Amino acid sequence: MKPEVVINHTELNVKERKSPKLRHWKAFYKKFKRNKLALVGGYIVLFYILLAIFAPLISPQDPYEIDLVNKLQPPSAEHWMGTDDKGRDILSRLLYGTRLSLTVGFVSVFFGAFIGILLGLTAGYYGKWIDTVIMRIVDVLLAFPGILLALAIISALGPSLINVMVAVGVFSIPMFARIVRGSTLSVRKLEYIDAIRALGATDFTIICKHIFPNILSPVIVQATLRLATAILSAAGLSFLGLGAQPPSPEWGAMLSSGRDYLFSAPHIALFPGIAISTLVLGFNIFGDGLRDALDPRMKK
Amino acid sequence: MKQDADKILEVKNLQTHFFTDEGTSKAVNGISFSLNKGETLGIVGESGSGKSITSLSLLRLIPSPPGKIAGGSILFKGEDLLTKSEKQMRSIRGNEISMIFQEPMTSLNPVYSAGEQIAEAIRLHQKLGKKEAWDKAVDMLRLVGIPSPEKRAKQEPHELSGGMRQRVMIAMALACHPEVLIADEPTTALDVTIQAQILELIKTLQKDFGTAVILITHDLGVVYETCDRVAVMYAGKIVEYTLAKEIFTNPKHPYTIGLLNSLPRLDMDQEELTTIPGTVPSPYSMPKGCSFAPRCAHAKSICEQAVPDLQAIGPSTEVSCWMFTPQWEKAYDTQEKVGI
Amino acid sequence: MMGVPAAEKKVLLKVDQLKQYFPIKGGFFGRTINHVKAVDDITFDIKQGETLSIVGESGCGKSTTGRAILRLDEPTSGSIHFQDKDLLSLGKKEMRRTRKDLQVIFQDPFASLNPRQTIGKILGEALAIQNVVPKDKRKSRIEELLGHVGLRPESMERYPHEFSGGQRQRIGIARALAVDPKLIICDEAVSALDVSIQAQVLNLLKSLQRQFDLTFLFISHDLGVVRHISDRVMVMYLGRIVEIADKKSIFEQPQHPYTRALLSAIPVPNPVHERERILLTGDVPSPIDPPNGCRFHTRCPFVQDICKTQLPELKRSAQNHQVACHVVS
Amino acid sequence: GCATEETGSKETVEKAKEGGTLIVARLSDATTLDPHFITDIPSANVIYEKVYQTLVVPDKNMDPKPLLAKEWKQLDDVTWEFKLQEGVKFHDGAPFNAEAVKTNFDRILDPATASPQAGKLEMIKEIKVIDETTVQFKLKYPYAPLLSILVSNEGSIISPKAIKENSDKLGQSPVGTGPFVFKSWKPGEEIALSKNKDYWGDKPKIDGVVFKVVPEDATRIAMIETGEAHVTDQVPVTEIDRIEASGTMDLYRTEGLAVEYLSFNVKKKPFDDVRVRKAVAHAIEVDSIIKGVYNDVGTRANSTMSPKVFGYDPDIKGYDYDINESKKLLTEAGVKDGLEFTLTTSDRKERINMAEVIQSQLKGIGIKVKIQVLEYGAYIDATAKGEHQVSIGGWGNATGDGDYNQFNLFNSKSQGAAGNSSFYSNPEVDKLIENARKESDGDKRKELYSKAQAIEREEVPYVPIRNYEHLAVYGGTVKGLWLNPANYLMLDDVTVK
Amino acid sequence: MFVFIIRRVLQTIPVLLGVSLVVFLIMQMVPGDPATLLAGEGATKETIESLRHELGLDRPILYQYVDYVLHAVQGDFGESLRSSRPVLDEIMVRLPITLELALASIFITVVLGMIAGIISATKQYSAADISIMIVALLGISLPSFWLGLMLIYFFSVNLHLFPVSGWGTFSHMILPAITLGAGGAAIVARMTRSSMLEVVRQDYIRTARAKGLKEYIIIYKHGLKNALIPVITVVGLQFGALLGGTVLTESVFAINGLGRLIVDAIRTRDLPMVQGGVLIASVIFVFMNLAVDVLYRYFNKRIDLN
Ligand SMILES: Nc1ncnc2c1ncn2[C@@H]1O[C@H](COP(=O)(O)OP(=O)(O)OP(=O)(O)O)[C@@H](O)[C@H]1O
Ligand SMILES: Nc1ncnc2c1ncn2[C@@H]1O[C@H](COP(=O)(O)OP(=O)(O)OP(=O)(O)O)[C@@H](O)[C@H]1O
Ligand SMILES: [Mg+2]
Ligand SMILES: [Mg+2]
Repeated sequence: MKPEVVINHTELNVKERKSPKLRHWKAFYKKFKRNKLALVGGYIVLFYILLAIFAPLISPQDPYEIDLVNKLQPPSAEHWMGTDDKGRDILSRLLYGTRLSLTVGFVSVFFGAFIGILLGLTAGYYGKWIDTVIMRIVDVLLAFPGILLALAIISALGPSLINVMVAVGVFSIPMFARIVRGSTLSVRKLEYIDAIRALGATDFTIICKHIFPNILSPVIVQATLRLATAILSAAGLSFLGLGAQPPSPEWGAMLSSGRDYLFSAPHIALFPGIAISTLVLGFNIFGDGLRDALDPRMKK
Repeated sequence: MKQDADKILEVKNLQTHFFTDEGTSKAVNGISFSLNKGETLGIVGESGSGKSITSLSLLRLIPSPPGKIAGGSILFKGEDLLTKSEKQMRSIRGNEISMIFQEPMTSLNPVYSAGEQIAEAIRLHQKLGKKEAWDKAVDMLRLVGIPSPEKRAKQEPHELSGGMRQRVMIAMALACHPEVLIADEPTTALDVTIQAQILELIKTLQKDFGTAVILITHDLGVVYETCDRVAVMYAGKIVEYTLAKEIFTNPKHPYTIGLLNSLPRLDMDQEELTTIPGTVPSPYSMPKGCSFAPRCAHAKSICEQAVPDLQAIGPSTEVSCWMFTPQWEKAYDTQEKVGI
Repeated sequence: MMGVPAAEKKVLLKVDQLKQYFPIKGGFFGRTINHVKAVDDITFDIKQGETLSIVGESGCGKSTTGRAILRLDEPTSGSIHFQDKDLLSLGKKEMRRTRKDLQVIFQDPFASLNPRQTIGKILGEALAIQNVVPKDKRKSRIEELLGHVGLRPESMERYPHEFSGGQRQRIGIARALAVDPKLIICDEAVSALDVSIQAQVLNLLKSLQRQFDLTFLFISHDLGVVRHISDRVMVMYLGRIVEIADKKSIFEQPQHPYTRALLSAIPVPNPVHERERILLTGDVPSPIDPPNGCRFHTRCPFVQDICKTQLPELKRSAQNHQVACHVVS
Repeated sequence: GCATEETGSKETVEKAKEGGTLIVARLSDATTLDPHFITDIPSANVIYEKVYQTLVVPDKNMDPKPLLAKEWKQLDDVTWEFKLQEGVKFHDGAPFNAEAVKTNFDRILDPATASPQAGKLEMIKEIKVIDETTVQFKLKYPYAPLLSILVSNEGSIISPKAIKENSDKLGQSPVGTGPFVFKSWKPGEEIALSKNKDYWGDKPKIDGVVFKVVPEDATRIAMIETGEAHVTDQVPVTEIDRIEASGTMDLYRTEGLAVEYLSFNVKKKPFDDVRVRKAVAHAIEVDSIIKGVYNDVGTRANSTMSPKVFGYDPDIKGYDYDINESKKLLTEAGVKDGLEFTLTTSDRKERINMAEVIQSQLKGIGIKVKIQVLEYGAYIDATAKGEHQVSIGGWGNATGDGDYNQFNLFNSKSQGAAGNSSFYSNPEVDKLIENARKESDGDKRKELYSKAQAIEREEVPYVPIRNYEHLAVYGGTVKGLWLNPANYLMLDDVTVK
Repeated sequence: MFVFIIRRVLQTIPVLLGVSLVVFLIMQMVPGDPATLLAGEGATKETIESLRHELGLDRPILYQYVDYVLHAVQGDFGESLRSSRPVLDEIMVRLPITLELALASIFITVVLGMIAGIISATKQYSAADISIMIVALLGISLPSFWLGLMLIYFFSVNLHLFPVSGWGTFSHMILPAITLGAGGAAIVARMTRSSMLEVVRQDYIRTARAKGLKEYIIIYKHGLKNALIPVITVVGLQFGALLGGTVLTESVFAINGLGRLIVDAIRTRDLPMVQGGVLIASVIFVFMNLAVDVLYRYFNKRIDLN
């Protein structure tokens, strides 16, 4: 390997630099911005996050207000997306549901990532039998069909949004553990890790300060992609009747309640379906864009 | 340089640019040289000086986008390769002009056996059957000194050592008896003892087939031992173009001199090496004048204002430096030099 | 260097019968079925203030030796005495403290700095880990260090990718210097650099050595560089030392056939110095199954029967010159 | 079943076409086909009055009619005598006679058999064979609803030969006397029956029946729509409009025997206070639940017994929707600062919907309801252990007799898993229920049940919500189908084109 | 290679033990008692108790587990608590169906995904590329049960092209396989595309060009085989996800598969059935992964077998 990037020291002016961190992010953003599709994904995600934050302000109606007289209304001026089987305003429910679905996504992925990272870092850094044991445990998790794991967890703990998050989180652990372990193995081989070890740093310092930040970008990418999966999984669990507790307007639950009216009142399933799909789509292309922007090899 | 009837390849003012987000990188910025039948031309220069891009340009293999041959001409046996169709180029590549790449480890396809990869080129250009091509491939392996070539031909690259892989590359390149062989740092990744074997091999084969060779390297020692003529590149340009022996006894360009002085010598003890201060300029922000001027101890203001042309200053020597021009005497000294 | 008799100098590091075998897992239960004998029983020492170079072909165990000394990998057996302390018997904590005296500079200037830390952070961390200077003085110490390696103080705020290869290597050197080490292991510290930059770094290393009375273990495969920087040279082949001698002695009277081939293989841009080249045939055998007897016998032009069965010992052949060869001795 | 009576009768007039296989799409597979071990109606539905027959059979109003028994009379308080049909043969050729009847009841009562249904027949002391076609049931104590037990699935008569030869296999391959012969069972997929060519009565008009397992509601309906299946008897109420609008599907509706209710755990605060229970009962607008959640499938329930069940008292009414009364009661009970409770339900869609509507109704008077949906197994567990505060439950009735409701839901002995999820206990009610069991005079029994129901209404351990109505969807080619009130598909007269 | 396979097979033993222990523990934790559920409505305490005894549920928990494992090792997975049929028999009825479904979907996943991916990669930034990638993204984002019901609605109910439910014939397989395979196909398409684009940048592709080979030979001969390596891994992982996904698809299309069996068994707390089902599913998963690894190693010789 030979130096490719040769920057003339003298040309870099001290004045024009502010915070080095900031420039780092700016460069990243510049690269990311160039990927139009990824940007669209980012905007979709941002859009939903805003919806979630401002749901109470922009919801036209009370999402919980049951009005059995006006149930199953098709979209109209009053109910832009119609009403559901209990006469609740679907738009309002969707808006409130954004919070739940995003929370499910974020919390479960965070949970899965946290444990996955912990396992992956330990396995990758220490290697040997620790690695073997951890990876076998991960294998068990992986071999255990995910939906069954979820079923089991939810049967054990009762169906609630929190348990859905736990369940969905648990089955993203193996993914994270594997990715983190892989990256840890490759980062651990880097010379600067040896250099810092040669300086006498403790394992803890090395893992936290040097390995962790450098495995973060694949983890972030994986997390955005996992977010999409998590939202879909939660919806799948709702379909099996294991999801959020009524009357909470979780999207998967809404979608699944709409399946009874798939033929008679398709709008009930359609709108949550579109919401899920677009959000998942958003996360997916956002994640892809992140990957490209964070991947040094993809600089073009 | 004097006109030569044996001239097989002539490059004139070749320019290859990369259009990237950071800007335009003039990786090869107007270079001219020529190659005679059977001779070996060395191209030396530091990393990033444009050696590989030059060689890839010759075969029109520049990754595009972002790269593009922006100008000049490449006359191969009198015809300009830049005007040829892609199909015509394909019949030239691997057949009349072949190439050995810098990285023997990654330049072979990991999923096909060595023999297959050699035979592929033979079948393509010599229209031989599967069997004949294979036999020929085995012959080629034997020729490049691989023991028990029948067995080795069936092995895949990962089963071969670095030296052997490079020999497979050479066999592949020479399989169709090309008239020009471009070897891009064929030994950089190898150990000295293996390097010696490979260079020896190229020399022998060159003699046997009468192939003209362009040998790209950053090792001046290799040039000295293998080449007839040499072009020294700096920042996308040829700064000195001369006979190989000449460059060691009588270097002209300040950069060439600096380079030679930077080398730790095996024949004498030095307490301190002479260095060239500073670093190579970024390809995205080349100085206006001579690209070596910021590091040149002799630079005058003229050096920073205009790019010197490559000019003949002797029967077989061309240099691109204001020092060897009539303007030099009139030019003013520049301000103090920058260090690192 | 030759001016001071070697005997008068204190031995700083003594490596004794060092072996480093890397297990190869296999078989039904992932048992160890074989070993890569990366370093196989080597003994040498380094004296205070000198530069010992290790040369040899790729994979012969140069880096492994360096890493074993630093205990970046735990050696299989042998002992390493540093200033009369047996490094291999030190506890984890004590070893961390001792690391202050042993530093390393790696080959790859791009991989050896954490891309996410500024130069200031990198150096600051080095100071913090060994707590060599109090917190409030660290900044000025970093500036001082950068000065030693010829970088400007402003560099502190920059990230590694903003530097050229040569500059990065200087940062690596500054980091190694930060803890006032006694011994620095330079593993191919200049191999990745262009010649013009390489010369700058070599000069820097030499001047720092003089300035701080440093001891270098210099690993390289570039004999030109080795000749320039070393006091003594150790030639390795397939995990073993084949020759170890003073620089002058080894370059002028190489004894081992491998050393001779190695020296002759270097292309030299020197019109007056024509040499006869000893061309070797074949490739380096695998360290998993090294050949019996002399490791070099498969490629040796002077091979004899004894070489195929008996491992030659490292024997003194002249003052400050040891060689392991049946034919020569 | 007055509403749809025509469906059945009209078709019998028309000359029905014979042949063809009826395909029934159903939610789940049977667990076993041994009537002595079956504990759920969906399993029983496969064989009941199809492969197996009972001594007496209920008609559309759940009145017992002769089947394998030609006639019967009660000799005294504890002795019943049955005259059996002659010339009936089991599918395996064994003759049907008094001995066969005895063998069956002996088997179910034998502790070694470990039949989960043994408890229901626990009052039988002995079966006495009088002659080939006469059999006597001797009871331990007077038990009036005996016939209602005999009409139900547990009363199915299995071939004595099969019982003797391979009792263990009966769960997989039933052998009875019915109009259909068991053909095959692919677990999880389908069960096939074929026409019994030697049937002793009127032979069925179709060649066979296949029960296919199709768990997804929408898929089942789609199958009827495309003609892939002919009938499904598990119809989501949400599909009614679509089915009725469809040209290819028809809907069959019949009143059922089951009821749905809210059950208070009277052992737990604040529902140990009858005023709180009453307050909640007053605050639930039942009619809007039946219309809004159930699409008017089923009727408002006044008691935890459906009107079709013996012992139902039409004079007993449910609580009015009266918010003021409700508030007043709450104040009296001292829970002015807002009542809060958890409503537990199983994961059945309609029940969840009901829970949501109740939640919204109670919110109107400031009662905060938290809904807890439990997966069925967990739900059963929670309610059986009394971990719930209020739950939504339902009680089926396979016999059509009031005892089945009263004893299981209200008797102290039935607390928990046996049915009394309110953990209600009132010695007076216990006594009434137990006496009604023994009373053989129908009118007196009714009186006893009326008394019990009146007390139960006052003490409100349950808030009755809905009387079931059973639905079946069938394709246009199917004629002559009916469901009995216990939700059994009756196929005697069915034809498929 | 052989030793590698044997070793991996042996390594599955602790994994399977782990799986069975997890299943067992979870089923112990899950509220709900199989005996109560089996006894049905209105069962008395006595009935339930005797049923518990009958089913052996009154034995100490550890004893139950060890007993189970000891029997399972001998191939005896016990009897279903519910149907009292041997668990293995019940599983063997469903296993082929689920495997067929999974394989059909994997087929769709691989064929559709790779073709789309290759077209996309070779025509980078063309209209075809962009539309394929958009469809692929949609494929990932559609909840599979929704897709399934929609397919039924359009292709079965409206167009009468395919049967709504069941299994056995080719036409039965199409909709479920698409439902199950769509997400995977999308992932594979994207993976193939990026992997192809990555491979095309490799040095050996340049070597192939320097030989004068035609572009399509370069892509298909030199590119594809190498690009497949990461795709195989994805397909392997996808197969795992697919096994989990069968539950929903089987339920929508009324396919009598293993997924549904397990879910039903969980709902009825039929422990031996859950154990057996999950173990078999895990075995399939593990072996599928092994197959993937073997393939991976076959394609990627650079990986040391050790
Ligand atoms: N794909 C590319 N995109 C942008 N710039 C490129 C690309 N390839 C090469 N360059 C630039 O072209 C210049 C010349 O590169 P080239 O590979 O020819 O150098 P070289 O002399 O062969 O160096 P080395 O000794 O390291 O092989 C460099 O500045 C490099 O940054
Ligand atoms: N961690 C390890 N596990 C297994 N084998 C190893 C390990 N580290 C090094 N080796 C092997 O040990 C041998 C010696 O390696 P080492 O890195 O010491 O060689 P080197 O002389 O430094 O070569 P180079 O000049 O290429 O750096 C090689 O065959 C290498 O493959
Ligand atoms: Mg190059
Ligand atoms: Mg090394």
